[in-house]
Amino acid sequence: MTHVKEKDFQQLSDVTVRFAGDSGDGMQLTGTQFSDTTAWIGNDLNTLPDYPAEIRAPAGTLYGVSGFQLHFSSTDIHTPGDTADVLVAMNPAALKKNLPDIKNDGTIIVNSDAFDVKNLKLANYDNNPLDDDSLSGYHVFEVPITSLTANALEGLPLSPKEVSRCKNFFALGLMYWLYDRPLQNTEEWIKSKFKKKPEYVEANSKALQAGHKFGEMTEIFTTRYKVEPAKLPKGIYKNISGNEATALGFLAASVKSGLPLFLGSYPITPASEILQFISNYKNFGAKTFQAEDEIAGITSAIGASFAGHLAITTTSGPGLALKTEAIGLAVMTELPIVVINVQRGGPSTGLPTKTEQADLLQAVYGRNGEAPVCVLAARTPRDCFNMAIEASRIALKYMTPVILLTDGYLANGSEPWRIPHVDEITEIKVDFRKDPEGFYPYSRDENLARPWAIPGTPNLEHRIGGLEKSNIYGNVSYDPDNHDKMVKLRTQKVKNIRNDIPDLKIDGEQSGELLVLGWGGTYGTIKEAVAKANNAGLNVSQAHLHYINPLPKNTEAVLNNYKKVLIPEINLGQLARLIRGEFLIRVEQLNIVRGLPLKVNDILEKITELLGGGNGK
Amino acid sequence: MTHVKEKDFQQLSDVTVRFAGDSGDGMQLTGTQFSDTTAWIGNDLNTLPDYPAEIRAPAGTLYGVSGFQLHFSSTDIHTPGDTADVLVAMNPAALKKNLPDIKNDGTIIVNSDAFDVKNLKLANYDNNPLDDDSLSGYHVFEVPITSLTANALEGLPLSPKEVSRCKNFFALGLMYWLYDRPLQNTEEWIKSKFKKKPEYVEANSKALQAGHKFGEMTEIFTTRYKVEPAKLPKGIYKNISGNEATALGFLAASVKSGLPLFLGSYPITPASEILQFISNYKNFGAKTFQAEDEIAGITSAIGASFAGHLAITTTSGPGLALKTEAIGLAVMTELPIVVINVQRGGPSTGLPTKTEQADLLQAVYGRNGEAPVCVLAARTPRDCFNMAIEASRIALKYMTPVILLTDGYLANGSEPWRIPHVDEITEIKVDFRKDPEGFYPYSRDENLARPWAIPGTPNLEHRIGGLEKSNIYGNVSYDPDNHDKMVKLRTQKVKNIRNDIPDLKIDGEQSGELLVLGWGGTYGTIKEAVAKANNAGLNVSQAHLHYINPLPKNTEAVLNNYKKVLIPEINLGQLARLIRGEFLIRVEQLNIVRGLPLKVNDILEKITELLGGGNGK
Amino acid sequence: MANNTETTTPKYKAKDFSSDQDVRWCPGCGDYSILAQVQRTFPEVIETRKENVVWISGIGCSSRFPYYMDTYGFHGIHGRAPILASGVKIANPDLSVWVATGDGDLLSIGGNHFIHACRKNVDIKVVLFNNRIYGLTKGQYSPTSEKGKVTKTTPFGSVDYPFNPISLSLGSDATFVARSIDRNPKHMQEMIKRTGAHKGLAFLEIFQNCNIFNDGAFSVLTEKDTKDDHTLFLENDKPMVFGKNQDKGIKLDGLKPIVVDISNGKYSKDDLWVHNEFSVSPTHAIILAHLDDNKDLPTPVGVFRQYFKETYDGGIANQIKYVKEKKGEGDLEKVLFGGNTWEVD
Amino acid sequence: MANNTETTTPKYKAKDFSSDQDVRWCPGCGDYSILAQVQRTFPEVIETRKENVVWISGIGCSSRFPYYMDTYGFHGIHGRAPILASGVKIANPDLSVWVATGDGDLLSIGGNHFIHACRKNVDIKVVLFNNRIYGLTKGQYSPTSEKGKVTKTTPFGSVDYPFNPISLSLGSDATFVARSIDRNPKHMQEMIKRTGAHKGLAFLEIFQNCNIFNDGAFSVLTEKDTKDDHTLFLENDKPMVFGKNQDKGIKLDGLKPIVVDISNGKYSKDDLWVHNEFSVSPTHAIILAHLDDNKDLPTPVGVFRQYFKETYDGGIANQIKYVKEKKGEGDLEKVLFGGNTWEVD
Ligand SMILES: Cc1ncc(C[n+]2csc(CCOP(=O)(O)OP(=O)(O)O)c2C)c(N)n1
Ligand SMILES: Cc1ncc(C[n+]2csc(CCOP(=O)(O)OP(=O)(O)O)c2C)c(N)n1
Ligand code: SF4
Ligand code: SF4
Ligand SMILES: [Mg+2]
Ligand SMILES: [Mg+2]
Repeated sequence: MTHVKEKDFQQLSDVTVRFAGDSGDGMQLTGTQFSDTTAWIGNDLNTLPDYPAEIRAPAGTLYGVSGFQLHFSSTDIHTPGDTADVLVAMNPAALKKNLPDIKNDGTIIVNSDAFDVKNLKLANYDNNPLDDDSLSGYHVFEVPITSLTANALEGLPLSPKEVSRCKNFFALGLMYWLYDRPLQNTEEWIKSKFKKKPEYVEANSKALQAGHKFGEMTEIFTTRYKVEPAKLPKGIYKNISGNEATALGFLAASVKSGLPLFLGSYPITPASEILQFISNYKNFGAKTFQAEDEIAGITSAIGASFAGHLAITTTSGPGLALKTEAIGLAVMTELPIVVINVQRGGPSTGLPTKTEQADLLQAVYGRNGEAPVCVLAARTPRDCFNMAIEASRIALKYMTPVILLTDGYLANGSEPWRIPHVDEITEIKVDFRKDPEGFYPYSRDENLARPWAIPGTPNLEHRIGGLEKSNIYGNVSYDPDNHDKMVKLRTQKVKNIRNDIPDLKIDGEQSGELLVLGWGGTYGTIKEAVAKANNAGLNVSQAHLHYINPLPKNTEAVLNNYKKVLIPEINLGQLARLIRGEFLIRVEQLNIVRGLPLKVNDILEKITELLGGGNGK
Repeated sequence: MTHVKEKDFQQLSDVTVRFAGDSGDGMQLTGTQFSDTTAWIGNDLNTLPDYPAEIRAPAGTLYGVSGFQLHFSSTDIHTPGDTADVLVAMNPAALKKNLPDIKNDGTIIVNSDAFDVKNLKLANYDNNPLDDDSLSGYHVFEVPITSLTANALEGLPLSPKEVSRCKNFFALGLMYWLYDRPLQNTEEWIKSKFKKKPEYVEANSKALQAGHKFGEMTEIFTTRYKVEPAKLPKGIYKNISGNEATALGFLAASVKSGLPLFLGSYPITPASEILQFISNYKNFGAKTFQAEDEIAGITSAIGASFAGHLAITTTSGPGLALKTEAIGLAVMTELPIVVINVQRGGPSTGLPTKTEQADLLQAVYGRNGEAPVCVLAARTPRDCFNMAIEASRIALKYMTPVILLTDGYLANGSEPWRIPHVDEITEIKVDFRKDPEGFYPYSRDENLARPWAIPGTPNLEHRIGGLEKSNIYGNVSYDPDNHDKMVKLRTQKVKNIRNDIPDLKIDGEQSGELLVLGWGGTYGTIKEAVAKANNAGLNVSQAHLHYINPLPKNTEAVLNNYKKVLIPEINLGQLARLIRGEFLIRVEQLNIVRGLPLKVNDILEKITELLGGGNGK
Repeated sequence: MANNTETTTPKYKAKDFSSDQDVRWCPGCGDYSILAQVQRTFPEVIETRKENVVWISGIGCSSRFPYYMDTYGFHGIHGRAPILASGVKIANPDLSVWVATGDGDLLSIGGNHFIHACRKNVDIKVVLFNNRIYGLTKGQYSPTSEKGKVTKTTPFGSVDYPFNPISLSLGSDATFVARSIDRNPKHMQEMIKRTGAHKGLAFLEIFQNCNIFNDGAFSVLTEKDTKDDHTLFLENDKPMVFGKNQDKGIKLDGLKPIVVDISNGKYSKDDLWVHNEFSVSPTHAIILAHLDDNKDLPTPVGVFRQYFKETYDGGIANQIKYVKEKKGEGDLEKVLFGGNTWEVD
Repeated sequence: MANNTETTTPKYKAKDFSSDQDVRWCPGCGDYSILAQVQRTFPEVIETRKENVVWISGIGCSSRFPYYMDTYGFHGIHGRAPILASGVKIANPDLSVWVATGDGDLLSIGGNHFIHACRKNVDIKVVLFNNRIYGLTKGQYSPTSEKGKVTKTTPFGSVDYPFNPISLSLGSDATFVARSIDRNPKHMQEMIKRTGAHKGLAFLEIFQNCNIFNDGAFSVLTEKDTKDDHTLFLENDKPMVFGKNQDKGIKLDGLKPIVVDISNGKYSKDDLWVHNEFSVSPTHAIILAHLDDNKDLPTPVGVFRQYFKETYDGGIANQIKYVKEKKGEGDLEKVLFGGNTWEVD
């Protein structure tokens, strides 16, 4: 042990790592631990979990491969990385499935124990790729992870199966060694996680340490890497996923508005976690109602809103489809609710565990009748926190349903978040109507919002419902002119929100050749692509929409300042359609619908092409 | 009787009549009888029933008024008339509610018996309008219809209530006299309707005849009117409503495709009638399934489609909202179904018995993911027949869901229809896949349609479903590139329908100052407005869309041939949005959302304004 | 929770519960009687101030009910009243939450929300106006229409069997199940009171005549010459006696209920089955629910079953209280800064 | 209707029902056993050619089932399998239509379609994989999870009561209701055969272990040392005996089932309650459904109830036949030109 050769340290500015293995191999956990530790030592980072729809598909199969990609750096970064520098492949299937996403000349660490005949066959390998030269373009390190883990745990009172389950911690320990990360964070996590199973604490910790030590001892690794902490603004940070940020945002909105939170929801991937997080906030008075279906989820929320709660409902595409009719009821009764739609691959059940941006037009238009709602979109995992608060603010102020769009990538991906103090978060003012004097349920304030008079308030007894209501008085009205007026009033109310939201901000030149306009989860990718293009001397700016209905007041002016506008989307051009229809502006599109985030490189190529470079027109 | 003064006959080219009374007064029946007789003697006609959401609201109330307007003429007509020449008002509420829609100088026939203190109060009249000069601008005829009916039926074994129920036939008889229509048709109807109640046959016939005789005898009417038959193309005709035409269209499509019809549906106004009509066609093998809700309606239809039926589902706005998720399933499984949406006032429950065009964007975009469907719209009551067949043809040929839009006005309105012979209707060719050789469930023909291999076919066992499928093979596939491909293929398939539909036709000049572009039930109104504008020397043409997704190939070219394009819609501009987004063409809009058909005059004014006439810009 | 400034409950009169809206049902509709009995009994039923009362409905003739009550009201969408009501009640358990619904609304499109509300025992009162027809959409058959019924959508007769709403609610473990008839105001009043007094989901089915589209659906139970022989009034702890002269009774033969004559000396009241509303198992009530499957046996009205268990809304509220006690009142700053954090400076 | 060119039914083997798709459940999942028993019994169960068999499902781990069967299959959307299946069956009554579904799929989002299919007696076979948890979405509680259950969405325990699927289906008048256990292949095979043999809606609940998210949910019924004392195997016409030594029995005390010891001479088999699958009223089956509400009583498996009435799809088909006979085969020309027509020439 004393004879170990000192390894060289190489300094890197950023690294993309991918862990891949069977869905039973704990790769999501490994990835999360690596992320947390990496965040904790101060790197900026961005993650992309990628797991199959199957829970634990049979070991060794291609469709059972679960992956976790993580991009970390000493500078500001915004994407999980187009391709990985390093792949940890726990079996042949993991290698096969992930190889296309590894950089040429990249590093591959394989669990060589798993490359047996059976697994090779399950992965449809005719030859063992470790034995032929199919991996010659990579630096391949064969580590017998299974047996090394077993050696390390010898003598512990565990079944062979239990021992084998610890191998992900061995791999993690090795990667910690390779990238010079401390074990402490994960050791503590293990301790608290297996509080009730001390033998697991010991086993997993030992496996972790063994992996680390193996790096130290083995001859095969000659270099270690260092990635310095990023220079982030001062503050307390934590690593946060979009779903967690969304949950915290609504909790904050509840505290800041003084209204108890009500979440009516039905589980659906990738939105279920928000319900799971919020169900822990019982001591905030938050009520979570796991309903019988999505219709019940939103309808119970509408009831809770009527009763004076900050009422929200969470779902994903197919669930939003089911909520359509009830959203119309909220529009007609002008009650505040927030519908959170975590977009996933569609149509229909589609690709449940993958990301997409194809529910935008459903959110904007998908209801019977003229049923305008406010539509917002979060752009990064941590941004979900702010947008949850903003959605709540708008819903409560304008007595309107708001749809907040996130997506599978934002939901599951994570990044460091500078935590705001409670007093940095702005108050949300809510006034229940109390005064019976001159009360009419459909009278309107300066924002065209009607009064919120909740059951329990003396002398404000009134009736609302889905039939058309007379303006001001709120009685059922079949009067043709009243209907025309109300249809237009409801639309105007949502349009007016324009006056209450920030202008669309431009990153880069305020006018010029090309603007890349985006919305939602493509923010980071576009940002990196535009930065690269700028570095390459191209004249291109970025603007990214938080508000889609209504659009910011200056949107048209902004778009008109550029010769070309490019809208990259993970759909077939839904924002493009809205923008064209709204402003009659020609836009360029980039539409790649692969269930995955866009790649920086795809956007960069498109920019280059549009600016006459590359393989131009 | 012999001393009756011969009345003058005055010749008219067209007349608009409105019957109005309590919802229990049988006004819809009276209107329908007048229409049928009028059609039968050869006038062209167009009707607008207008009834309250209440079934039989308490007698005498304003909200209980039920109306039926009918426009008939000796020439081609296309609308129920903006305003009526004659109003038959059975009580004060009917008078009050309908007066705004009566032409200045028009004729009003009131049941003077009903103008008692109680009814006047229920109608919120402070004074009896028959006694003050509030009706001085009209020709008012006071007829004590209730007592005249009672006199006529004296001696019959009926209760006073039953006697009173016959008064609508008295009114009808009087109107038949006034407009010189035969009683025969209605007499026969009475006979067959009350087959089992001979006393009712006698009473109603007597009331009808008494009304007719009263016209003859009384001094108060000095003139009778004649409206000559219209010169319609040769053929056998019947008067048909949109809902009936829709039902017949699908029956014809079933016969012509050789596929049994399956209708899974849940009742909803104004679509329920289609289900009711089709449930009579049991001897065609048509299966009607009144499902537990709209989701069950469409999902059972998807099942029936899988099993090889011509499967359809009927609904209205809120029901379409509920079907959203299942339509996505049909998109993904590429099964043929037709969804008929009879649009009504929205959002939410809205104005259930009124018409509107505000479900267009829901039909085009209202689903999660990229879920393209074909969207068609019928333009007149009888056109529903053709569009039902066309919707079936497209669904079956392209293995795709088709949404057919009609609306409350088309559904309940009626017009004469030259009945086609069965052999004039084109065959719909359907080939079930039988051959196991080279069978793959997601292989595609030249139209990109996949094969329809129905359960029961030997050796074609296969599985479909809502998860993304691999192209050709149809196995579940999470492959990113396959998904991108499939998303684009499904969209392309629907786009391709463009090549299989007629060009957009122009009525009028092929280019010029102004094109009025419409879709759906506004056809007749636009047509009359454009005709009037042409008569006034204005350069304006009309084009009306049957096909909204995809749009006809020549649409852009057509639109570009005019300096201006006006799109009048009973919504806030939904087609306008589609056209702007698709072609980046500036369009003018006319959006009046009153739950009623647009008025010819409103469009005419807008045309005049746009062409610099009127109170121009 | 209810934001009352005043806390005593005034002495209400029926008309205090009558809103300013004209009632728009067809003349002769059974709904009028239900409205009248509710308004008449509510001063007694409602133990709270009337601003704490909420009526919620779906869509249908019956669902217009809330407009006519001068309480808070919500005319929802078709089929969703039980879940809309659940949302209101969970949000504010101090409210007295009532649902007015029809057989189509509750049992066709709304069936799932209903059985789940029963299962969860949400403390709402569900009043079903069962006219065995779709009234508002003008006469299609409903899930409670008898097999073979000819309606607009079943011109050759329906081929499906109806739900037994009592049996369905019992199968979903509803804690209070009762039935009444529109034409028996006194009985209905009693049932409304019982419904209001129950803590937990209370289901009251009312046979309601739709004189326009399904006139006489319950005539054997309402017409003078037949009603006594066809109606069994359930009374707790009382033997089950019925008939014009109170001369017939129900006896249990094993698990099978049979009719016996108690006028001829062979059987007396002591031989009869004694009604027990509070039976621990649902068996007793289920036998009653199916009593008139056999057309020789009468149709029971009254309370079929009542039992008590924690309500859902109460459970949620208690859990919140418990967690607050255990973990302390939520502290946002703590939650935000909890977990794995690090400092950059 | 089934477009068979060949008409005889070949002798199938289990593997004839196995598709070319890899099975993707977690190793150890109870679903494997269900698949195996279905494939094993289908050569016997299926009286028709296999192209006439259709498996339909919703969404969930269990709902992947159709992919693994080499029959026609349709993996639908969440909760809609019973109605998708109804559409198929009504369209073509010659098909043998099976539903594979989970407790969330069938009883949470799909509850309404299920109870309506039961009520209508659509001739489909509904096999419920009840693991009392949401598997596919990774471990939220389901409507069959026991009260107090701690899951991802109920970190402090659930506050709602579970459905009793047997009681719910009986309350909806299902014509065949049975239960089995994943770990008892022989019993399951028998139940699958019985399910397949029933004409009308057949509901088979299978207790299925989800070893990932709800491991051991049924362990008292599957573990060697407890199972005999906790399981009651229902056999028609047989007294209800259970226990390791077949020493315990169920006796009916009025309407109340109790356990008696038949080993000590006080009671014999003759005193016991005799199972009757074919009881006319649902009472017998309902008592059994609630047997283990009392934790001292065993959980019954086997056929709770079977009875016969016209199927919905059969009713529709018969009505069509009848109307065709009465009115003659439809003539489109006649319909088009029917009613009030006139000629223009
Ligand atoms: C989503 C939706 N589907 C259908 C309808 C149409 N609809 C309104 S009420 C009703 C049924 C009414 O029957 P019921 O609930 O028995 O009430 P009733 O009118 O008999 O009191 C239907 C089908 C609707 N309004 N919304
Ligand atoms: C409309 C819709 N809502 C929610 C979901 C998410 N979802 C998929 S399966 C499932 C529940 C699975 O539980 P269960 O039916 O018990 O099946 P299991 O996985 O346990 O076999 C849910 C909530 C979905 N796919 N679609
Ligand atoms: S249609 Fe029937 S239920 Fe509706 S108001 Fe009229 S009588 Fe009552
Ligand atoms: S999650 Fe549970 S139910 Fe699903 S496959 Fe795994 S073990 Fe089976
Ligand atoms: Mg009803
Ligand atoms: Mg489950």
